[in-house]
Amino acid sequence: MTPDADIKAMETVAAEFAERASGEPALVVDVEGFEGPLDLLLMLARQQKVDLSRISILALADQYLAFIEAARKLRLELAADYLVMAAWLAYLKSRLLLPEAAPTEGPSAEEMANALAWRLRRLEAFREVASRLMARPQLQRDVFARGDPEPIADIKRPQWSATLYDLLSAYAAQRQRRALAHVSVAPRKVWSLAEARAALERLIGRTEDWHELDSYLLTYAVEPALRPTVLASSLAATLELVREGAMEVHQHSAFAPIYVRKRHAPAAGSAGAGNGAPSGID
Amino acid sequence: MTALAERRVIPHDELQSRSKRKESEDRAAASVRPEDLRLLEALLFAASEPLDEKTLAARLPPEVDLRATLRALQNEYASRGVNLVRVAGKWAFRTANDLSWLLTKEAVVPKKLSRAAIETLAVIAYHQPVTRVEVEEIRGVAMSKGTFDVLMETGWIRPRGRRKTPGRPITYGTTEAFLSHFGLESLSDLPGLEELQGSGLLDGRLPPGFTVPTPSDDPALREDEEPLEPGDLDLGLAPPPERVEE
Amino acid sequence: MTALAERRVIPHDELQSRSKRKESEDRAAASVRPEDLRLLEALLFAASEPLDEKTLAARLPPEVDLRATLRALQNEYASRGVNLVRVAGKWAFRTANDLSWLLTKEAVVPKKLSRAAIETLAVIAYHQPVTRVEVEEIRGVAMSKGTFDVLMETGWIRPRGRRKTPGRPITYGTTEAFLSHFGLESLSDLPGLEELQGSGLLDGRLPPGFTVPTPSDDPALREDEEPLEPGDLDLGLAPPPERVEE
Repeated sequence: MTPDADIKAMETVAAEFAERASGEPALVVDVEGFEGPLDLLLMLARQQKVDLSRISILALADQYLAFIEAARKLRLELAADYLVMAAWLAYLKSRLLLPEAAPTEGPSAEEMANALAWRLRRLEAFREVASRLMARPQLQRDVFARGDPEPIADIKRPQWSATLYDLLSAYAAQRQRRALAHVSVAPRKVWSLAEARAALERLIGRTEDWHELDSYLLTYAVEPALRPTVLASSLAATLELVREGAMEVHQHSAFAPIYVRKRHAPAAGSAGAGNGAPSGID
Repeated sequence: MTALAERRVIPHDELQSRSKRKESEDRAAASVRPEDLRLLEALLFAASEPLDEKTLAARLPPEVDLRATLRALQNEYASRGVNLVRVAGKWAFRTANDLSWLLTKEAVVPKKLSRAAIETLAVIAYHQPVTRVEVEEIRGVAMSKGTFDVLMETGWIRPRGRRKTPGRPITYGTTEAFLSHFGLESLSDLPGLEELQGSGLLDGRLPPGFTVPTPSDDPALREDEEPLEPGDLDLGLAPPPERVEE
Repeated sequence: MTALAERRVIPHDELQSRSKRKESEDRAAASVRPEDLRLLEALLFAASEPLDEKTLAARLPPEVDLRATLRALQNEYASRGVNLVRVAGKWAFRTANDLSWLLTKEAVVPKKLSRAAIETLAVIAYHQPVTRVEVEEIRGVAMSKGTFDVLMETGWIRPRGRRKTPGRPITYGTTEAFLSHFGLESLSDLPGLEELQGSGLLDGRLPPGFTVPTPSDDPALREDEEPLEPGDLDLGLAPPPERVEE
């Protein structure tokens, strides 16, 4: 496919996407009706019309990024997860295209691509069994129990029925109602990097190195006007995590990129290198 | 169960053997297609109420000889544990008369608590000891007498004392029956704020200062409570409505 | 129809004639008393919920050979419009699979499950016990509270324990109502389970020791699970044991 044709195709997909989502009341395309970035990737992968185990992740990343561009052109508001995935695919693409300089810590680009393909296969497998399950004869839809049962004696039932779940949800619901009646929470505009990372972790699993990725996340997932705020608040959050020993951070010189990564448990063995790096910034 | 016998259109010997039944089946089979018996059987089994012939005819394929099929089915089931009977001109499967002993004991009919009742109960459980006015404050709505009576009837709440404030309002708490119904070992097993949020029952966006009390049903009165008078004590069992309101 | 055949203990020809049915009846009758068949028939017909063998045995005279009688009854009904099936290890009469077209009027139009809910249900069913985070990891999306609530409301999933990992997340599994709804005798009858296991997509990703290749709704906890505390227990759907039977 020529790049132009590719963009065209993606615009079609994006339009279709918008249509599928148009039944949704919210501005956000995701959540109830649509099934997230992996779902979208699966849909794109099927367009390659090859076995999922032989899918080209590079081509898939291109398609996905083209889709995001097309969606932006259509001013389609995408849920944050889609943008996080875009950031990650852009990162993965850059690593796939450049020869790996030296064996780095953590998974290689190829391993990451394979992991993604594996996840897509797994999602598809669950889809398949889900539809087979739903195709089974279902009670009171396909097969029926006695419609007018006669009471049987030794089944004891309490006179008043209410489950603990009823009780707790009733409690929570009314407290919540009253609480929100007093305070209205404005929809949040700031999306922190920590949230982006949490979303990414859900999407692609744990990642060893965040530092490079963050710049992609900023580009894709964050409103341009908010970038400085987000960067600042996320740095603050990071320092807190460092203090708690959950993260490591270092910077080679003033204004140089800040390197951040998860602190390994001592047993993991790979903590040594990280500990050696000076962790003082500020 | 004698009423049931009267309802039967075709009398038959209750103790007719299985082999006799087969003979009658054979007779019926002459004019009735086995597949039609299956359809009729399934329809009557799944129906939530007795069906009249008009309804049955409308649901079955047009070529079915309904009368003959009904009769054949009735014959087939005549000697069984379940009979096909005619009730007020409509058809239904019913347990055979002589087996009513199998199903004799009355099953208790479950009643579902109203939403208002369960909400009130929840507030009492978490905030006890709590007065009626306090419940209303927390819930933001007045409590109806009906709701309250129902809760007393469940035996899950009880008056436990009086608050030492003007008007000396009665304080309420939960009972042991409450714990055992909801499978709680003690009241402190009720989930707190974090647990409620963790389970998604409360969402994360709560105003600062929002708390969920740590409930206790310790029967010992609190400092701001005084004991009920002997006259109040029966309130829990049979609350004269006008006194509960006070 | 293949699904139906799987559920039957004794395979049989769907189009078996009525006379053939009588033959098998005769064979069964050798070891089974007709009166016992009547009793069992009446008991199972009267209930809409599946009954377990213990409950049945308790209701029947002690000398009844329950297994043999059940099998004979299942045989008798195999070719009829109503079948005796085994779901979730219990016994129930259900209309025959091939007659759903006839019974559309009886169908309770269920709340249509969203795709998210269906997929989540499948992940829980095939991968249980499974935590919420694991479900999200497989599906690549956060589980919305709505989806989760809808599934809890169906009564098909339940919290079953806590995983012995940091944060002690709650593990989820399916219920008996799930098996009963989908007409499954046990989880090993889940369609496509073997292929899914063979594909290796069920293992991996989880730290060693936490792989769960075979789904199990055995209420006994796994090694990596610990019990819910009383407070959590009913958080989900929570039928106290005696209510499960209703």
